[in-house]
Amino acid sequence: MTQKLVSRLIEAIANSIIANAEVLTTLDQAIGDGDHGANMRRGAKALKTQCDEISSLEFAAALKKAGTAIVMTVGGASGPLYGSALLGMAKAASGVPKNAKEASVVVRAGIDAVKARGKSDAGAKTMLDVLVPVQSEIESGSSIARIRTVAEESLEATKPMLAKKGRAAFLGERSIGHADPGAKSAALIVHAICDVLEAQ
Amino acid sequence: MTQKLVSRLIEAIANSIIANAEVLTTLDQAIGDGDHGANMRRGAKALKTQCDEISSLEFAAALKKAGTAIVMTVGGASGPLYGSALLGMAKAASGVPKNAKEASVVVRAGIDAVKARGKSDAGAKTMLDVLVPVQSEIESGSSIARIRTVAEESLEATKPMLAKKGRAAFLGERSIGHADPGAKSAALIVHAICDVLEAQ
Amino acid sequence: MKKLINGIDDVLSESLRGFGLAHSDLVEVSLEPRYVARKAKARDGKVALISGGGSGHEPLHAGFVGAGMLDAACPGEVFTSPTPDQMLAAANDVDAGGGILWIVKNYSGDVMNFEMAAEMFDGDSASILTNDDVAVESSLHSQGRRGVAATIAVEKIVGAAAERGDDLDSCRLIGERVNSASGTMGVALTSCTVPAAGKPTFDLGADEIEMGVGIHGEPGRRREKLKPADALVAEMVEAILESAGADEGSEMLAIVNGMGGTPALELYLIFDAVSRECDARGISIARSLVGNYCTSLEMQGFSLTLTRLDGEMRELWDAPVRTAALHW
Amino acid sequence: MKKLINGIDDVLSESLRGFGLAHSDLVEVSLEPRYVARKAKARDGKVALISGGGSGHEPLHAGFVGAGMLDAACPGEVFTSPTPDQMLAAANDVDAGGGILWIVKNYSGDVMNFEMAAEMFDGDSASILTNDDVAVESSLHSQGRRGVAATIAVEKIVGAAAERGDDLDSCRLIGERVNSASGTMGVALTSCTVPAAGKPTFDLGADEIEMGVGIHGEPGRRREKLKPADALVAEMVEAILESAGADEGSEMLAIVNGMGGTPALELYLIFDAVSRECDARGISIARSLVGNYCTSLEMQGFSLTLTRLDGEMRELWDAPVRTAALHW
Ligand SMILES: Nc1ncnc2c1ncn2[C@@H]1O[C@H](COP(=O)(O)OP(=O)(O)O)[C@@H](O)[C@H]1O
Ligand SMILES: Nc1ncnc2c1ncn2[C@@H]1O[C@H](COP(=O)(O)OP(=O)(O)O)[C@@H](O)[C@H]1O
Ligand SMILES: [Mg+2]
Ligand SMILES: [Mg+2]
Ligand SMILES: [Mg+2]
Ligand SMILES: [Mg+2]
Repeated sequence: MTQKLVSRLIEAIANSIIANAEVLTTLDQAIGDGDHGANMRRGAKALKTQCDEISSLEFAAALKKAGTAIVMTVGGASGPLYGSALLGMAKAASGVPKNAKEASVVVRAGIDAVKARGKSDAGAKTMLDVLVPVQSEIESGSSIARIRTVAEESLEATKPMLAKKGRAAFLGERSIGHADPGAKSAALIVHAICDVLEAQ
Repeated sequence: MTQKLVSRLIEAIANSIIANAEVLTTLDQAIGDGDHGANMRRGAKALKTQCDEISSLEFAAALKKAGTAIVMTVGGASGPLYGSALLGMAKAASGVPKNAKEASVVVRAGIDAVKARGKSDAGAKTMLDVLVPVQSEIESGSSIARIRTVAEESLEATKPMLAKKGRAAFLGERSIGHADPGAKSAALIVHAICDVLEAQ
Repeated sequence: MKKLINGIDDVLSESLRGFGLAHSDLVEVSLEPRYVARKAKARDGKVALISGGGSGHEPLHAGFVGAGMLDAACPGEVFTSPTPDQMLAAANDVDAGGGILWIVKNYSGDVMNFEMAAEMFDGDSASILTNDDVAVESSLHSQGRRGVAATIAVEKIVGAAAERGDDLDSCRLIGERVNSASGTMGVALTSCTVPAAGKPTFDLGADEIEMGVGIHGEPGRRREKLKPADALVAEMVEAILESAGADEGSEMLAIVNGMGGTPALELYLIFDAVSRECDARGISIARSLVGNYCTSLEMQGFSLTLTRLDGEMRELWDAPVRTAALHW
Repeated sequence: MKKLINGIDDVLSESLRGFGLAHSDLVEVSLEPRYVARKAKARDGKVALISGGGSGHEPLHAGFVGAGMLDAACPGEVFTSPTPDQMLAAANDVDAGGGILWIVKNYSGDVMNFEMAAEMFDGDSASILTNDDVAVESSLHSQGRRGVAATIAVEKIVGAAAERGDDLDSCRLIGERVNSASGTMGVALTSCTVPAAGKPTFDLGADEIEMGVGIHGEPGRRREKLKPADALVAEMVEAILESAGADEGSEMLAIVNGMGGTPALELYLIFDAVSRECDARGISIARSLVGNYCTSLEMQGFSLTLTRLDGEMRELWDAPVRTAALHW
């Protein structure tokens, strides 16, 4: 059961990232350094390569292995951040979460790890601006459709924001008007997870 | 008399070169290295600066001073070539040539100096392809109108030629189809001299 | 995109292998994980200096590995910070018992990856964060300034301090002193193109420049019309001195750094302008570098770094160095 | 045209002045007439090496002035050979009684101007004409091949021979030996722009290269589609060895020379490809240079030079050198 779920999640997330790598790059060219697509694709490929090995593990161990793979292959800012998210989730998880409440606790631990690693929080025009509101929806037991909507809305909401963290922060006012690349990759991941859960 | 003529010649030649520097550059960009306009302009400016001094001299001394100015300011291939032409003419001249016959002897000496300096002759797609036929016309006492026509025709005739000397020679077949920049500057000089003589 | 490459995924490995072959007297290159280490091991007890960051800034950092400067460098993908496994492997290789000093340019990716490596490393380590780029000041946001070409001054001067026997903490302190005494500002005439992206990072009009550009092509203070070299230099010197401070009589290290695509002819012309600008302010250039040191792939443009030297810093700058890119 | 300059007519003087300021420990710069001479006078009786040529190829030649290499360099306007007054003034300045050796790249302008200087110079002099560019062979015309990056090998090796006390004729002979043992071929990905011309010397399509390009942007063998680095290198090595000759077991000096606008990342990748290509042919690269040495302003592209080294040439290559651009 865990095995199938983990491998489906890896496939869905990795494929979506690979298919959208160019979109991520274009966003990062506007307000960053143009490598977010390549970075995330590298991580996605590493996950696919290690998919069998990862999905043979217990859920928490799988999260830890996936997090380590991300940390060791992605680099940039997104590598340690998404890696820390998975490692943080691994610490909080025991088995596969049995309900939204349990899931929200694990996800919150991942988000706290991102905040600690990035010394940041929602509002700085980063991936956290998608991850934090999505976690709230999970915590309040929202539907998958609602979670998708919130992911899109909060991605959209990064456009008018002034970046305070990451490379985009160096742009000051000029960061306004563009969606954050990390927020976009976070939204892609949320949708990919939703796809898998809906197909269960 | 000599003084006026020399200063008129310098003004006419230098102004024509300066006005056409871009044309020379464009031709040199096609089959050379794109500096013929700048080179010739530098020489023209030096002549204008030294115009009073040069035209205060006897004809032969004036030619020598002008040749030295060209050699010391132009550089490239055209500097030593046009410089040697003037220095060669200086050696052959005594006073201002009194007729076409005398003029043709002086001009021939200049052309011989170009051939010796450049180890070349007409037919290699260079300035000599204008200078040599023009000298023949002077030698046979042709009219100024005829000399102008020959200058234009022989310039035109460099287009289908395969370059064998100068930078254009490195192009081999690809030099075919473009007029030679040095042939163009030579034609400009011929026309400028004709202008002065016609106005006498 | 026109690049001298084979497959896009092989760019970095092939280039690193070439670097190792060309400088086999000075360095050893590990391709898995990627790092470049000194060939001649440092003496026991020396503090080991490790730097790193995204590739595309060559010779930074691998070109500064060797006696008197870095012990190892960790190159990430182009414009992407390296990963902690690289830093760990490099640290375990070059650790000589005196501890590891991480020299990190202030970008969130570099900071976080080096931080993770430091957490994983079994042994003493400390880090220096360079943040010399005065183009983008920190008031607006919380990221702080970017680390750029003054990192070279830090690596050279701290490298000499480590070589003469300074301990980890002294090395860190002198590095921070150099960083605080430095300011840098860059300008771009053209964009660079990241191989994996395949298209220019930004577009500039035929007569436009990006004043204050970052070394990854990040925007700077503003986009404007190209100005004469003297005017560019005057603005940059003003901005740097305003931030880094310099009184009349200060002795400076000046680095006129090509962004990768700028002819040397122009870089020396810029250095002439910098000299005149400093002269006019009663500031003297005691030491200088002119050339490509901290590049942005094929970008045309340059950065100017001014570091106020004290006696000790100047002495350490002058100490022998033997690397691919600096040698005296 | 985007350049870091002030007035177009001042480019060269300002750049030379900057060069002189940046390297005041090594050279002295004369602006009128223009030449760069060693700061430390050579010992009495040493053959003095003078080179020169159009500017825009920096560090060639001024960057090679100093102990162990050139005594003086005469920079002409951009891509235009210098004038005899420059060469004469330089010769009179650096003449140490051993005679002058003119090192001249084979372009009609350079040849004629140096020839005029030699005619005017009161004293012994001889000259070496470099013509290593195999892209354009001499069969078609009478100009001969172009002199390009092997000139650096000639200047370095002959510089060391002069330093050890070889006389004028021996210096000339060893220079000719180096030149004959060398072949070079270049490729351009983009054009350069001469400041005075204001527009690119040639136009290349977005996916086109000029194979066999000259260092002034002169056309080469043909215009074609960009190929992978390995394919470019294979063709160039083939062309060079065909012309310069090399048997299995030959020891080579390899110069991977950036044209001015090429990232170092790519140059090292090219060096890796060259190493593999030579390995496959049983030829070893005993010495190498990778970097910008004989450039064409901001042109992107590179040239490859291979010089078959004999024992004496290798020893002279290894002899100490102390110039702005080469130092060991
Ligand atoms: N301190 C931080 N906290 C949270 N997210 C961050 C932080 N710094 C960067 N990010 C996220 O990382 C994204 C950029 O990732 P990427 O382009 O892969 O790395 P880099 O910025 O090093 O090139 C940003 O769009 C942003 O969402
Ligand atoms: N050996 C030669 N003999 C005669 N004319 C020559 C020779 N070499 C070059 N030229 C002339 O010089 C012209 C080029 O001059 P210029 O562009 O000023 O110098 P460079 O070729 O050194 O850049 C050519 O177009 C050709 O007419
Ligand atoms: Mg990025
Ligand atoms: Mg020319
Ligand atoms: Mg990055
Ligand atoms: Mg020329």
